[in-house]
Amino acid sequence: MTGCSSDDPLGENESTGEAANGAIVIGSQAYYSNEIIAEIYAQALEGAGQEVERRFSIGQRDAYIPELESGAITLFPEYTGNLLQFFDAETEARSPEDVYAALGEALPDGLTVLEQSTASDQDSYTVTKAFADANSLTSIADLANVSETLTLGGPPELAERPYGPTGLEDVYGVQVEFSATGDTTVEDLVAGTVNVANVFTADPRIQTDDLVVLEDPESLFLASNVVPLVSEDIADEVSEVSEVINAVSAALTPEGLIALNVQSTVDQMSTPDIAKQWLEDNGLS
Amino acid sequence: MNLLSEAFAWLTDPEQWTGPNALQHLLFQQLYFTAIAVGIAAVIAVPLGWAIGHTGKGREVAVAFAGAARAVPSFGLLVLLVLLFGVLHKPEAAVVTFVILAIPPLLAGAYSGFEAIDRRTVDAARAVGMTEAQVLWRVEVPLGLPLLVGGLRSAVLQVVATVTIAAYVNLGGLGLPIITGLSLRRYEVVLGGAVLVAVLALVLDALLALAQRAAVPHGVLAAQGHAPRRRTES
Amino acid sequence: MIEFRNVTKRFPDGTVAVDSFDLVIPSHKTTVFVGSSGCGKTTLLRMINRMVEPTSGTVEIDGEDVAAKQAVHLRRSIGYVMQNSGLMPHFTVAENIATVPRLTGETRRAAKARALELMATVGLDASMADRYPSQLSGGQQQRVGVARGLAADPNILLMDEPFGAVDPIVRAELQTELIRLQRELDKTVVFVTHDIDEAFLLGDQVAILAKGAERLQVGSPSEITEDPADEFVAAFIGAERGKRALRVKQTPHGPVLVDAEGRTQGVLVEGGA
Amino acid sequence: MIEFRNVTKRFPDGTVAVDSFDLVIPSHKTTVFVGSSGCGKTTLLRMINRMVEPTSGTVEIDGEDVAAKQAVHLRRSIGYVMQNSGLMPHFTVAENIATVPRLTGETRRAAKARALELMATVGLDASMADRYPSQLSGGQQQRVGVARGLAADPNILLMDEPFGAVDPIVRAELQTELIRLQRELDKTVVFVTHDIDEAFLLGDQVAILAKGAERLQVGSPSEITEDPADEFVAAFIGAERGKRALRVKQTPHGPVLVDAEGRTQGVLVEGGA
Amino acid sequence: MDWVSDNLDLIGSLTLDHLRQSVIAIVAGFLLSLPLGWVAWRYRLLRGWVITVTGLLYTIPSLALLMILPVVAGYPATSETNLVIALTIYAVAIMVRAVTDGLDSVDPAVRRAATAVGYGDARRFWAVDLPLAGPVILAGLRVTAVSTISLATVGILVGVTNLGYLFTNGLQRRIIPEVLAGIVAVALIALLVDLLLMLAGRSLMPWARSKTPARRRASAGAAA
Ligand SMILES: Nc1ncnc2c1ncn2[C@@H]1O[C@H](COP(=O)(O)OP(=O)(O)OP(=O)(O)O)[C@@H](O)[C@H]1O
Ligand SMILES: Nc1ncnc2c1ncn2[C@@H]1O[C@H](COP(=O)(O)OP(=O)(O)OP(=O)(O)O)[C@@H](O)[C@H]1O
Ligand SMILES: [Mg+2]
Ligand SMILES: [Mg+2]
Repeated sequence: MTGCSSDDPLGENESTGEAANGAIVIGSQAYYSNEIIAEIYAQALEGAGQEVERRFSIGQRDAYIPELESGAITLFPEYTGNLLQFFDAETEARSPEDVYAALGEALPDGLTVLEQSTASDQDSYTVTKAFADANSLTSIADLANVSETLTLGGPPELAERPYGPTGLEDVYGVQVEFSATGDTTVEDLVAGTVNVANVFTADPRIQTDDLVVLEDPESLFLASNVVPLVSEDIADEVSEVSEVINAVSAALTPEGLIALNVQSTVDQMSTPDIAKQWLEDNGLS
Repeated sequence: MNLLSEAFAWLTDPEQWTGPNALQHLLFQQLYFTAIAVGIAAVIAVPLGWAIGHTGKGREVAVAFAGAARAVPSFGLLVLLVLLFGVLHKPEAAVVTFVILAIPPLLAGAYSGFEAIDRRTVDAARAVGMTEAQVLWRVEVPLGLPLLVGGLRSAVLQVVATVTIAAYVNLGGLGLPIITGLSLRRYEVVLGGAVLVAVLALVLDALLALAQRAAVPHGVLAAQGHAPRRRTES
Repeated sequence: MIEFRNVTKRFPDGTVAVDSFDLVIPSHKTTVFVGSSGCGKTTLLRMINRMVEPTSGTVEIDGEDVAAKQAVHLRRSIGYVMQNSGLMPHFTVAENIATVPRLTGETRRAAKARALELMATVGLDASMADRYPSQLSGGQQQRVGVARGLAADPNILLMDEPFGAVDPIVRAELQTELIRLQRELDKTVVFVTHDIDEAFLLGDQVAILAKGAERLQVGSPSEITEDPADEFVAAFIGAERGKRALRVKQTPHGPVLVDAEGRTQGVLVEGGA
Repeated sequence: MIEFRNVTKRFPDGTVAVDSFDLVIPSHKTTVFVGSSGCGKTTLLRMINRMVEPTSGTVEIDGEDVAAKQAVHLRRSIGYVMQNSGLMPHFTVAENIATVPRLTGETRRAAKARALELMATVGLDASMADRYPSQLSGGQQQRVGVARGLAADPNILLMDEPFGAVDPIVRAELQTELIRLQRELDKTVVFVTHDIDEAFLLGDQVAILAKGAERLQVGSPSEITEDPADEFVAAFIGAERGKRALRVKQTPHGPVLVDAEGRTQGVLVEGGA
Repeated sequence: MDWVSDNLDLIGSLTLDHLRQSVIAIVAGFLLSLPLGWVAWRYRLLRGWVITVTGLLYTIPSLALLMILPVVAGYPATSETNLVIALTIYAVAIMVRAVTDGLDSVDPAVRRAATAVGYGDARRFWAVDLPLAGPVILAGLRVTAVSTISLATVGILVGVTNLGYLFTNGLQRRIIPEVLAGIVAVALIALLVDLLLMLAGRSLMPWARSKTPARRRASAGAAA
């Protein structure tokens, strides 16, 4: 990728062929919370005078990673742990720092990450407060003592993930049946069709619906902090972009991320409004 | 076509045919939802379609309704109904979605089957002294059957392909390997699931095609086969 | 005897198909309604078996108002033969003929026997009993239609252009056959056609109708030919085309009859009355 | 002059529709092919404009083999009128009539003018020019069909049962109209029908055909009536039905002609030759 | 319905995206189906094949098609092109049959009459066969249009944004009016396009207005 730098003899950036007229192309997953972060990036950059193009709601990682690699998308809010597992399924890294470091290694040429935020949105095993109280649960390991049959709810692919049912058994000796509850996992947990659920830690319903996130002493899950995935050109060449985005990452706290999600689901605010207000509140606009 | 052979390998792996999500189990779920939904839709649409065909009334309403039902995106409707009914009633939500999908072709098959009958035949049936019920059961129903089965055929085809989305709301079926495969980037699994759905659809379609042929009354079949003394002109 | 008393039929769309129609149709005779398309012939016929209900006026059979009878029973007791035979395509020939006996509760076996008997009556080979209508020629289909009309041994037989769709040679055959049948069975036949030749050939009484079932002339064929009521009837029965106003021309083969154009229309035979 | 020379047509499925047929069709006259259904009339007609190619033999127009001409051009130069009019349902009346002029490159305006002129010729009101065929009665549609056949001012007009589907009264009107037209336009008309009355009414030369287009008798109507070639022809032209073997009966209104059954068939007028 | 009034801009721009994607697919499907349908109609031997193969396409679950096509053909799954191509395939699956049935519905007597007055083959196809097949083809096109517009929503599952976004997003955020707005918007534009097609058909085929539309086997069967 060195050939793509600005010391091109003709002074033209022709080899990348993407991001026409120098706009920064920001992508997001088809996940409202991710989209809010992407929108915050976008508005922050626009505030700094950058030209921005939005390519939101792209479903799968393997759909958008190639586009980042090709340069068709140049900036994408990501999560360290999940992203690392995408490139290195066998990784042993668990703590936020280790994961961030490992991620730097694992990323393919041409992609890099900016500073990670303290806000995280990672997988967890969660139970209802009532169930936790009844079975005195605080950690995943405690599940081994529960006498009734455990049914784990989560997205269909959890069945095959290293931290899925197999991981539970191997690491904690907990046996579960699996139910692919998908997008309604939290409802299923509340309704009782499952009693353990794979929930993202930034999900506001952990608070509103009285859920308990079980501790993970054996680090079954990777830490997964919000991190901007960028194409190297952007990071290198337009340092202003890095500055702006790093400022956002610094201001985004775990509680802040949940608050953003609450604004979206409970207050039903539109994504641009949420982003705008957050930037104002954090003095970034 | 590397992918295809991988998909084939996945399909033929005995592991896929054991356990709680064994393919035969998913296949059965797919069929089960199809049968229930088409069955309920038929109970609603066929008598309605027959009533429309027999009386000649209400056709406009039926056409408008069928058009609107066809315009409703199944995926969106399923999501909406799951939100409305709650997670404990996902199967009901799914069944309602598929019933709405199956009604338009069944309705159209039922009434157009009657409409396609030569008016003079029905008129003659009345003129020889058949009661309305006799006209319905002895003349209209048997003669309208081929088009009704045609409608059933396209209802089944559409529903069986669409039941795939049931996996989104944890109802299993052959959509499960498809969406799991998508998340895991295992395209041979996606393709394997898709192939199973397509094969299932084709088998059902072939069976119903036979049924459709069997539904054509003998005398009408004779007319199609021989075309005796038919003018070449018209 | 069938009697129309001041019968009017106005369809829901406002068409007055029949306007104050009166007629007595004698029993055991053939009465033919003839007139051009849309003049109301079919409507008249269908009021006899209540396929159409009059808007006003009454239709009586042997002095009884048909409106007082149950429509389904009335229809089973009256034979009805229509153009294109109106056969059930999914019934065999025998099943078609036996429709009414089956409806009135005869056993399958008895009905079949009756069907075979009727097939003989109308000149159909018994081997055709198990064929479907689509496997028969147009003329054969019409014969089946006639047999079906006769199956309940009705006193009245309604025939609505029964031979309209078959080719002229077969039509002639069917007409001859009908004359023979009628001589044998002695029914009250009401026959609709728009072919004046057919009307004159078959009818004991012919009613020439105009739009709205207006009676232009009612009488025997001879009465009408000999004394047409007006210009229109004269035109209608063909006088104007010169076809019926003939003169004798001598030829080497003997005297022939030619029309106004000099075209030969027939041969003069001896035996003038 | 159109000449069939030893023409045979065997269809791919083996049907021999026409078997060694010879005939000379004189110019400026009407020749009628008559015969029962399936005897090969249409096939004969369609060999003239190459809609059907003979298996062997030749069809010549004024001495030239039609096979030597380009089919599309040949067809544009020969008028063709068929049963059910064969109109294009998606063209207006004027567009239908103007089809051939438009195909041969006339301007839209000129073709429309020609269409209106022809509508007058066949007795259609100009106000109908912009209607679609489905908005016309059967008789009107046939008139449009005839107008279309005449649009290219062809020398030859082929008519295949053009009046078969309209009711008898309208048919009589159209026949009269055709006789008038032919007197005016003086085309070579080849006309197909299975109605012997129509054949005798319209034909200068009538060819009575049997299966395989076998010539039973060819001659003028008078020649045929006066001297039928054989029993079958006699039967076919109606003698057997007694309709054409008439005798005189005296009535108070004057002498009438009655058939064997004693039914009145016509009136005897004076002026025997 | 606060959500709807607060998000009219979003709904509007998604509707435009949705219309663009589906209209391109409908038009492309229509244009491809004409020659395919003609071939199937003209050559009896090919007919069974064309109908079976297009029918087979119809049975492939849309989601699978959306993911597998890009892998096989080598273009990004998230691109609009991917969705448009998949929708075009489904449109062809329905339309080919409609074109074949339409051409079948042309009265052979009219076709013969056209030949008899001197139409050459190609000219006859454009001037007679195709326009007369129009009503049946239009019926198929209307069904195709409605189902394409409703099917396009699955695009969101591979990252092609359109009104389907309101379903996934509404589900994640548990905003029922958002999902409902998506369904209503899809249904409305489907019915609107249907109406436009009907009106276009009326003005292009005025002759078909005076009689009741030819309802043939197909419109009840596969196309329904
Ligand atoms: N059900 C109906 N509703 C409205 N008008 C009708 C109905 N049936 C018949 N008509 C109209 O009533 C008139 C007489 O119709 P009818 O069928 O009795 O004529 P017809 O003499 O039998 O004609 P054809 O010789 O064509 O059979 C026609 O103008 C016809 O259009
Ligand atoms: N394309 C064809 N292929 C096979 N046989 C045909 C074809 N066209 C006509 N025939 C057969 O050729 C014979 C003569 O047909 P043709 O249409 O010339 O008869 P026709 O005298 O015009 O009869 P009609 O009075 O019924 O119109 C019939 O037996 C018919 O079935
Ligand atoms: Mg009638
Ligand atoms: Mg013919």
